[in-house]
Order: sequence, then structure tokens, then C-alpha cells
Amino acid sequence: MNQATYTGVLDLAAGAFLLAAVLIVWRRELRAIVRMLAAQGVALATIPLTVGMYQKDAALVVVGVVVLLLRAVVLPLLLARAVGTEDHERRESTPLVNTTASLLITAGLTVLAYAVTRPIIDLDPSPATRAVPAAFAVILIAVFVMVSRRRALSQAVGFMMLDNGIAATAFLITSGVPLIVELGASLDVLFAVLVLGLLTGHMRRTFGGTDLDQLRELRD
Amino acid sequence: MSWIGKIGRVGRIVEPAPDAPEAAIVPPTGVTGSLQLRHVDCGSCNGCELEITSAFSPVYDAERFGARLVASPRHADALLATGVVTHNMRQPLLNTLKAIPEPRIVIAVGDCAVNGGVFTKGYGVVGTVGDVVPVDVEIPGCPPTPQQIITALRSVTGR
Amino acid sequence: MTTTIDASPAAPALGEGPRAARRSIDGPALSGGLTAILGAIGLALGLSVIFGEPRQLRIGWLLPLVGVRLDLDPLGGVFVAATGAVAIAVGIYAVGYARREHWARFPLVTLPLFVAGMLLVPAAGSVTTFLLAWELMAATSLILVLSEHRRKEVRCAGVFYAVMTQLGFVFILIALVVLSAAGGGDAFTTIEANVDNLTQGPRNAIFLLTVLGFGSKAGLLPLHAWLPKAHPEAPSPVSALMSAAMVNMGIYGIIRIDLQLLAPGPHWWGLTLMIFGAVSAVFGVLQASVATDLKQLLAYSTTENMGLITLALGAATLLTSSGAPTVAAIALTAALLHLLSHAAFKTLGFLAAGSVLAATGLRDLDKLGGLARRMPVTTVMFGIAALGASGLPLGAGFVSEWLLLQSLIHAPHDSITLVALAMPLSVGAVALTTGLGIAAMVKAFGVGFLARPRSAAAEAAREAPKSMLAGMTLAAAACVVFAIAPVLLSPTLQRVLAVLPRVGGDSAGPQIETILRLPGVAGSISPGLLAAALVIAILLALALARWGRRHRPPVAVTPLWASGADSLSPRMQYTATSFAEPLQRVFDDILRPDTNVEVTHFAESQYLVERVSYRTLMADPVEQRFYTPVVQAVTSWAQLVRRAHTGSVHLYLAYGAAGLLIVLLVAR
Amino acid sequence: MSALAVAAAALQVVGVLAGAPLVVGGMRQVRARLEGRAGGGIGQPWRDLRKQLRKQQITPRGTTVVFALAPAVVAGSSLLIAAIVPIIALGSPLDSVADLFGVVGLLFLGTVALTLAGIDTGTAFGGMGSSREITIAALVEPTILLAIFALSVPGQSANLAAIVSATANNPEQLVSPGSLLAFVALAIVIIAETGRLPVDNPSTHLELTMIHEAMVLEYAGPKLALVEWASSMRLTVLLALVANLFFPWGIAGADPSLLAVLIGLASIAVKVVVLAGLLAAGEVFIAKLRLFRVPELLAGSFLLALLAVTASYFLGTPTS
Repeated sequence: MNQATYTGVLDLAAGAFLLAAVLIVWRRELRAIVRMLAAQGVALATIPLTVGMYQKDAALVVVGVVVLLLRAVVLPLLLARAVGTEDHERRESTPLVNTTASLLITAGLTVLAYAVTRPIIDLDPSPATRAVPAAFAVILIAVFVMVSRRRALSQAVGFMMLDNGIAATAFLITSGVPLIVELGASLDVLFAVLVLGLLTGHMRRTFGGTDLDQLRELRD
Repeated sequence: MSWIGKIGRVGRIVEPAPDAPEAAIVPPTGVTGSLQLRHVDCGSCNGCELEITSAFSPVYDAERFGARLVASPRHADALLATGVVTHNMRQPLLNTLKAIPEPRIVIAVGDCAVNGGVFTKGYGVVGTVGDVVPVDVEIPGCPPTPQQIITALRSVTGR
Repeated sequence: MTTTIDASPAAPALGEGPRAARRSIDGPALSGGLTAILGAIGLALGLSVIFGEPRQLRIGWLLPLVGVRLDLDPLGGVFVAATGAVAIAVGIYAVGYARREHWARFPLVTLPLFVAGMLLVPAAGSVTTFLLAWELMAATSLILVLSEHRRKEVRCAGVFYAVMTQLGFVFILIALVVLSAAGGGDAFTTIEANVDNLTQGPRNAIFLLTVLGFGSKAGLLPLHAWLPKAHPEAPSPVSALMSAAMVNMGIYGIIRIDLQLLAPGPHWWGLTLMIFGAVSAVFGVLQASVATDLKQLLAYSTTENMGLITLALGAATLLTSSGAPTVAAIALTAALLHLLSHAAFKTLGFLAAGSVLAATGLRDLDKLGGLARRMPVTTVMFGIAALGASGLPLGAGFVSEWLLLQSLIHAPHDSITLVALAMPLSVGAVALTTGLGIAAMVKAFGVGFLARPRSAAAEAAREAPKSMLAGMTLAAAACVVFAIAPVLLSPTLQRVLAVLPRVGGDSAGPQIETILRLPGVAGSISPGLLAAALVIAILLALALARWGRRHRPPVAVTPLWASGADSLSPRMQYTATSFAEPLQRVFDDILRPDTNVEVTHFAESQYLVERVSYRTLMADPVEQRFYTPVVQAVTSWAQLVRRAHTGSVHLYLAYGAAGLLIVLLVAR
Repeated sequence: MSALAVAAAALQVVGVLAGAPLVVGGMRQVRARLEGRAGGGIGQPWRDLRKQLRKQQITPRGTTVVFALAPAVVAGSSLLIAAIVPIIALGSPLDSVADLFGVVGLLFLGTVALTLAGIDTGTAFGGMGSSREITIAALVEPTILLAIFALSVPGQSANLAAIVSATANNPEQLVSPGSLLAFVALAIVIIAETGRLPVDNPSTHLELTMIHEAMVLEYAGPKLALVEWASSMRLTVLLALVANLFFPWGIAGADPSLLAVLIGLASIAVKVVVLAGLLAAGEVFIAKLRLFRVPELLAGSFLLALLAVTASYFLGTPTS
């Protein structure tokens, strides 16, 4: 593929990646959030695939395929199973920060991300590095989601967004990470999600809900 | 998006339109095929209301003949009056008619509105709609079927 | 040659005023006329300086050591001219107003003095003279604020104002003293000559102090709190003078010291100004959009507009320091133009509010309404002012806000990250300000003047007397000029920009002609043609509405549609409070209104409600969080001091002596 | 500018005048079909307009000239926008008179006029509608201006002709995240500004859920016709504006030939029809938002607009 399309696709992927994060903050239905996470996984996988094809790097393409399978298919499915069957579990009913405020905070975080990653871009302004701010913004947004959401599942989503963001940053800056590293990271996430699934199951049995504030009752 | 499939499966459920009836009155403004209605319940048992509602439902779809229910009498051309006129609704009925810009027509829907029906000489009843305001079109029936209502409306819209 | 002209402002005011009051044959006419004459002199002088050569005046004997020194350059000239123009309108208006309100002789005397003080501030050529004129302005304005001192709120506002303005004065004093000490001279010219060998440390100190001090006079956060208290409580002509002319002096100080003498500073200078401006603008307009007191609403809108101006100044500074003088010139033009147009429409607004107040005795929008039929001229006047304040096309504020936005979106974004981040955010702030400003002004005009009266007092309103209308008409004419023919001001702005080379003033500014074009960036607008085209379009629409009228029955006048009921009572209308309720709910987190609803049920059944009382209190959150603790601390400290006051004269004398000794020992 | 350019501008105005009711009719028709109904036909709004224009004009007691003039102001501002915006050809004689900011200003001028009219009636519903409308307008403004900002970055100008021609010259910037985000943000605010679902329900009969309708409850006959006409023209002009800002293909140049003008007319007609159809089809699937959830929507679109600006700063323009 030529330079122009490469840049275009990469920018689009970064934009979609960031947009998915924003929508995860925006929406409240857990199912919709999980769907967004899958979309984000696709966008994430696009990055190594594009870079791989552009640089004729087979390993990267393989990594991309693995990422696609894991983040866009396996993990969302696991989460969707964990979303649970009771109605009151389907929504992030009352986040600690109301939606309007969290959207504005997200805006602030994005701007911040652009500000702090400016030096990295100036190091070598290539199409890949110019997409780094989006990835970094996703990291910040993910942390914010983990801070501001009540449901254990939203927390899990936040955690996976965090990992997506880190992975994207890695791909964009180093234009590809070794296969084994990527696999290791992904496996960590896999285990984490499984553990979270167990935890939410236990919580639901114990408290009849996955509102993390109820964990306070476990104190002393 | 299971709705899209639903829409595709359902398709058009509107019943085919019978050919237009002869005009009961000449369209007041000389423009055919446009009739905004303001509905006033003068003391009805809500049977007529149900039929009016279904007349505007997808099955009968009175809108395809240019009839539409509006919120404000200022936007309306015709008053759709149902039920016998009770003491409490007499003045509101008059006020509503006054609020409709000329030229305006009054359509009495249902036996109660036309001739008092079962409520004639009730202690709270002033009389039929015709006793209070001049009626142009009458739709008999208790309640009239949506088809009847639509026929009457078409005879007014001339479409 | 200039001596006679230039000395005249102060002198006759001192002479004429008291005599006028003593003879008390028509003091209002004399005082108002004097104010207007002073204004006319100021206007003429300012214009002559802008287009002629600078004027100097030294009066050595008037002040020991340094003497009074007046230098008037185009920058000072434009402020003198603006103040003068405001003073003309207010002076004419004050004649009728003072008659209606039966002013005492003290405010009558002080009004011209206040104008004289404001005319002297921009003319001051040396630090000492500047501080002197500043204090004259502050003291006279305080007296005028207190002129209705029988009301408790007025006294409270007066105290607040006195404290705040003196606090600001302390900042300014320190800053200017440091400046003149470092600049090696008392005169601004001397300082300007050797300001370049001033190190960065004192520069920063002076910058911060002046921004705080002058900012408090311009009503910028966080030192704004006096403004929404003092401006509404003052008599309306005074509110107009304070809100349209006096706040400008704060901006003048910032421009003179920070932009003319010290600029260009580091990036954070411009950024600081922008942040101060943006926060003040958004906060002010937010308070204005939920305010229900007409004059308080206008006062908050003053904070908003001063914030916008400061934002523009900050943008100019930042852009110059990041190497974009052309865009900086646009921002600077926006600031000056907005300052002038704000002076015009705010004068008009307060004067119109004053005639409403004089006619009904009401400032509370919840009780007003229906004035359009009773006071048509005043209504039109306030409409013009509100249109200007809302920054819509055909309004006085439109062109300047358009310039500001243009300067923000054309900033060079690939140079410095700071600029690239500051500009979008400030565009958002400016946009939010305009949006909420529209809401606030629609509320003020619609609820206050349209619909039906909500109280007997509003019902009985009468149109204002001739002189008040004349004063308002002048201001309205100015508004119209700003709205559709800003081309008339372009030579003035060019000359003023020329004396501000340090913030890009020397580069080619925007060419304001019938079509306003921006050099360097592609952007153009033509308020005059736009207005004409809109009028034509409206006529076309009216013509369209005549289509098919042959078939129409004659026009009918009917009662309002009351959903079937016979009539609507005025109490069914939306009030200002209910009109702003959605906005208040949207911005609940910032405004923190104190609302409580009391529902009293019937004794028989809890399902039947006897009475519902809803009360909401809009307190300035900054005031609550920021001022109250300070005030409490000061009071507690004062309690300590109080112990020393035993009431014995000897003890007090002893204190004095001790103090003297200490001073002598220290000064040795 | 040539005589043909002026003719094209005039054609824009006439086209919007004549086409706006048809656009609304078409949208109603799409909705009707998706609901399984037959619908009143595309010409229905025109019938209603002609009928309203022949009905009696009513002046409610106590209303002032504001109430009487507001419809003309709304319609006039929409007409003026139609004359300024590049719909058929780029070189409108009024192009240098107002840029995108000016157009937005005119839009809000119309909104304010109608709002004041709603207050002027002095009915509870009028005040309610005005209060809600102005709240939404105040929150829409930041988004709309930021979106303009994002659009003006590539063309280095907020002049409409400049933006459109910049997009037409290098269309690959359309797929950049900046312009995509700007498109979404602008679409949301236009939906809010023209009172479509999910912000406002144009076909509601329930006063308590009304926003736009509540303000015009008192209008009758020709004035009502003018109001309805104006709101449809607003919608049409804004759709055309979006169409040309993001898909400028087929628009005639600054100095067009007759053929070019005709092509421009056809292409804009197609674009507007497509956009309107999509809008109507989308509206079938959504319900009206609670009034106090609307700020969430607008905050979201504000965020998108901000992202659009930052993205077009950092991604779109090569940092060099």
C-alpha cells in the first residue's frame, strides 16, 4: 500500500480507537459498552496489521491477527457472558460522576494526552507516532473509567481499555512489539478477565449485585 | 437492529383506500386535501375517542387523505367534537371554536354528539353539540367505525 | 496652549458643584449639564489626541516633589474619549433621573467629580498622578454608590466596594512603586525609556500585581464580588458610569503597564490573562443567565464582557510571544472594539434599566413585564442594548466577538503546543459565553418588557421624561454605529494600535471597511451589508405571507388560547426564575443554588396539598467559598485588636507615641 | 462575479423556498412507510401551507409587534442563509458578507426572534417552549463553533467558499478523523437546532413535551404558514450546508457555466434527499430524550467537536 492510504488508514484506526473509548464513557448499557470494546479491539488490531503490511513484516501481521481474535472476539464474549441475566445488572445505573461531567473530563484528558505526547511526536514525526496521542488518551480515559464506575464489569472494561491503550502505544511508537511479549500481555488480560468473572459471580451471590461500593462491607 | 427486520417483515399494513365519497361541503379555503383537526371531548364515554385514535392508526391511516390532529385550535380548520355537551364543557367548547381561525367547520362524531344518544336529558347534559355550536358534518354511530370517520373526513377534505 | 483645555476638567467641577447645590435652583440640571460638558470636553480632547499629536501638561505646584504630570497619547485618548462619550449620555440622562428621584445635593456635586476623576486616569503621565486620579475616581464612585445610604443593602454594598477597591489599590500601588523604582523615574515615558534593563523577576511580580489590582477594578474573578453588589445598588446613571466607563480603567491599566511597557513577556503571561478572562467570562455570564434582578444581571454581564476583553488581550500577548504578530493585531483590535461597544450597549442597558426602576420602583424581573406597551421607547432602547450584549448579528457586540473568534482560530498551531491547546479551549469558552449571554439577554428583554405585567407597579408604569430619553437615544445611536458601521472607527483603532508595537500593534491590523477583511488570513464579513440584506430578506418573507390574502377573512383580535378556559391570569406566565430553571439545573454543580420546597398537606389527608412553597437562593459560589473564610478571619483578628481599645484617651496617645518611637528607631 | 453566479444565488433562494416543504414532506413519507402507513404524500406540506395562507390571521390580545414580526425574521434569516451558503455554486455574491460564524449568528437570530415571540404571548406554554429552546440553543453554540473551527483548519479560513473548495480540492482529508468527528458533532447540533428527534418531537400533540411547537401555539393562518415554512427552510438549508461541507462534489465553481449550475442543482437535490431520508429513517428508531438528558447529548457532541479540532491540529496537518 502507498504512503497516503497507509497514513489515512492509520489515522482512521487511531480515530476509531479513541472514538470507541469516548462512546464507552458515553453509553450506560453494559452490553453496548462491551460491543464498543469489541469495536475498539478491531481498531487496535488494524494498527499492527496496517504497519505490518506497510513494512512487509509478517510477524507483525501475525500479532495483528492474534490481537484481532483475542480482543475483538474472545474477551468481549467472555465479558458479555459475565454481563449477567438480571435486568438491574444491564446498566451502569449511577456512575460516581454524571455523564455530562465525565464527558467533559474525557475532553480534558484527551487534550492533556495531546499536550504530553507532543515531545514524542517531535522526536520523529512519522504517521505512526502522530497517532500516539490518541492511544495515550485512551489510557487516561481508561483509568478515569476505572475510577468513576461502580459495576465490577465496567471496571473490567476499563482495565481492558487500559491494556488496549498500552498495546496501541507500543505498536505505534516501536512500530511493533515482539510476538511473545504481545502474547504474554494478552494472556495476562485473559486471566484477569476470568478472575473478574469469578469475582463478579461471587459478588452477585454474596451481595446480589456487583456494585463495588458494597465491598466496603468487607472491611474489618 | 432486529427492528429493521421487523419493519421488512411487516411491510405496509394500511388497508387499501376505497374510492373517494362525494364532497359533503366545499373545502372552506378552496384547497383540497388538507384538514387540521382539533378534537374536543365534550363529555364522551371515550368510545369515539378510541375509534378516532384507530382512524389515525397505521391500519386506517387518515393522514393519507390530508387529515391531521393538531395541538392548538389556532392551527386547526375543523373542530372534532365527541359526546354530549355537559355543563362544564359548554364554555370550553365555545372558547375552542372561537379560537379556530375562519373559515372553520364543526364535525360532530358519534350518536351522543349528533342526537344525545343514551345520555339525552341527563342531569349534567346541556344538549347535543348542535345545540351549542353550529354543526357542519355529522358522523352517526355509537361509536362510528374508523371507516365511517375517515369517509366523513374525506368528504370534507375532498381527497 | 493646551493648559486651558486640559486643566478644565477638575477645576470647574470643584467650583460649580457646591454653588449649584447651595442655590439649589435645579441642581439636577446643573450637575447633569456639567457632567455632559465634561464628557464633551473629554470626547473632543480624546479625538484630538488620537488624530493630532500627543499633548502634555505639567502643573508643578499642585503636588509636592513630582508635580502633576499629564501625558495624553492615542491609547489614553481613546479611553478619555470613551469615558467622555459615556459621560455625555449619562449627564443628559441624569437631569431627568435626579429630578424624578430627588437626589440630595451630595451626589449631585460628586457626579461631575467622578467623571473628572475618570477622565484624569488615562491622561495621567506619571505614577503619582495616576495613583492620585485613581483614588479620586475610587472615592467619588464610593460616595455615589452610597448616595441611597438609607437602604441596608446599599450600605453593605458600599462597605464591600470600599474594601475591595482599596485592596486592589494596594496591589496597584506596590506594582507601580516597584515599576518606577526599577524604571528609575516617576514619569511613564522615563520608565518606558529604560524598561528594557528590567530583570525578569520584578517584571513577573509587577505583571501579577497589576493583573490582580486592575483586574479587581475590571471585575475579573476572583476579585469581582464587589461589582454585582455595588453596580445594582448605585443609582442607575452611576451604575452606567461605573459599568461602562470605570471598569474600562482596569483594562486601561493592564494595557498600559503590561502590554505597552512590559510586553512581550513569557508565554505564561498571555496564558494567565486568557485563563483569568475565560473564567471570568463564563462565570459572569452563568450568573447573569440565572439572575432575576435586572441591574444585577447587567452587572454580571459586565464581568462577562471584561472577561472577554481580557481573554482577547491575553490572546494578543500569547500570539505575539509565539511569533504571530498579525493575528495578535486582530485579537488586540477585537479587545479595543469590544471595549468600546461594551461601553455603548452597557450604558444604554443601565440607563434603560434605570428608567424602568424610576417608573416602577422594580428591579426584580419576576415582577416586571408588559412594559412594551407602557414604555415603548425604553423598551426599544433596552432591546438595542440586549441585542448588542448578546453578540448576535445586527448587535453592537457582534463584530468584536467575530474578530476575537477569528484571531483564535487562525493562531499558528504547529509552532507551540501551548497555543495549540489554549485556542480550542478558549473558543469553547467564548462560544459558551455567547450562548449563555443570548439566554440571559432574551430573559431580561422578554420577561422584563414583553408579555403582561406581573405586578401592579409594572401595570402602572409610565414612559420616562424627555431628558432621560435623550440620553438613551445618544447611547443607542452609538450602538447602531458599532452594529452596522464599525468602519467609522477603523482610523481610531489604527492609531491606537500603532502605539502598542510590543503586542503586534505595528503589524497591519484588520482593514475595517464596508467589507471587513483580515490581512494574512482569509476571512471577511460586512455587518452593514448583512443588516441590509437581512432587512430585504425579511421584507421578502413578509411579501410571501401576503400570498393568497384575497381569500382571507379580515384579521381578528381574539383572547389568548387558554386551553379552553376563559382567560389566563398574568401569574400563569413564565417568570425569570422559571425561565432560567433548565439552565440552572444543567449547571447545578457550578451554581450550587440553595433551594427548598415545603409542601403542607391538609390535616384531613396527606394526599391533598394545601400549600407548596418553593424558595431558591442564588448566592455567588465564589463569594461563599473564597470570601467568607477571609472575612471571618479578619473579624476574629479584629476582635483581638479590639481588646486594646479601652476608650481611655491617654492610652491611645501612648499608642501613638510608641508608634512614633518605633518608626523613628526603624527609620534610623 | 458573473451574472450567472448571481443567478445561481437567486436560484438557491428560490430552490430552498420551493423545495423545503417537499423535503419535510419526503421525510414524513419515509417515516410513514417505515411505520407501515401510506402517508400523506410528499406534497402534503405544500397543501397545508397554501391552505394556511388562505386562512384568517389572528392577533391574540396583548401581543406586541415582536409576536407579529418574529415569523418574518425567522423566514428572512433562513432565506438570507440560503443566499449566502454555497448550495449550488461557490461564488455567491454575498460570500464575503458573512462567513460561517455570520451564518450561525443569523441562525441564532431566528431562534431568538421565535423565543421572544413565545414569551410575548404570555401563555404558560409559550414561556415553557422559549425557556427550553433557549437552553438548548445556549448549549448548542459551543459545539457548533468548535465544529466550525475544526472545519476551518484545513482551508485556513472560516469562509464557506474557502472551506468547500478546500475539501473539493483534496478529498482525502474527508477520511481523516478530524472531519469525521466534526461531521458527527455538526450532525448532532443540527438535529438539536432544527428540533428533530431525539431532542424535540416535531409531530407531538402533547404540550408538556413540546419545545419548538410550544412557542408557536398561538400562531394561526398566514403567520403559522410562515413559521412552518421557515422551520422547513432552516432544516433544508442546514442539510444542504452539511452536504456541501463534507461532500462537495458536483457543486458549481465560482464562475459557473449554465451546465455547471444545472449539475450543481441536481447534485444538491440528490444529496439533500439522501441526507433527509437517512435522518427520517434514523428517527424511526429513536425516542425523544428527557429534556435533562439533552445536555448529555450536547456535551458528547461538544467533546467530539473538541476532539475534531485537536485531531485536525495534530493528525490532519503534518507537523513540520
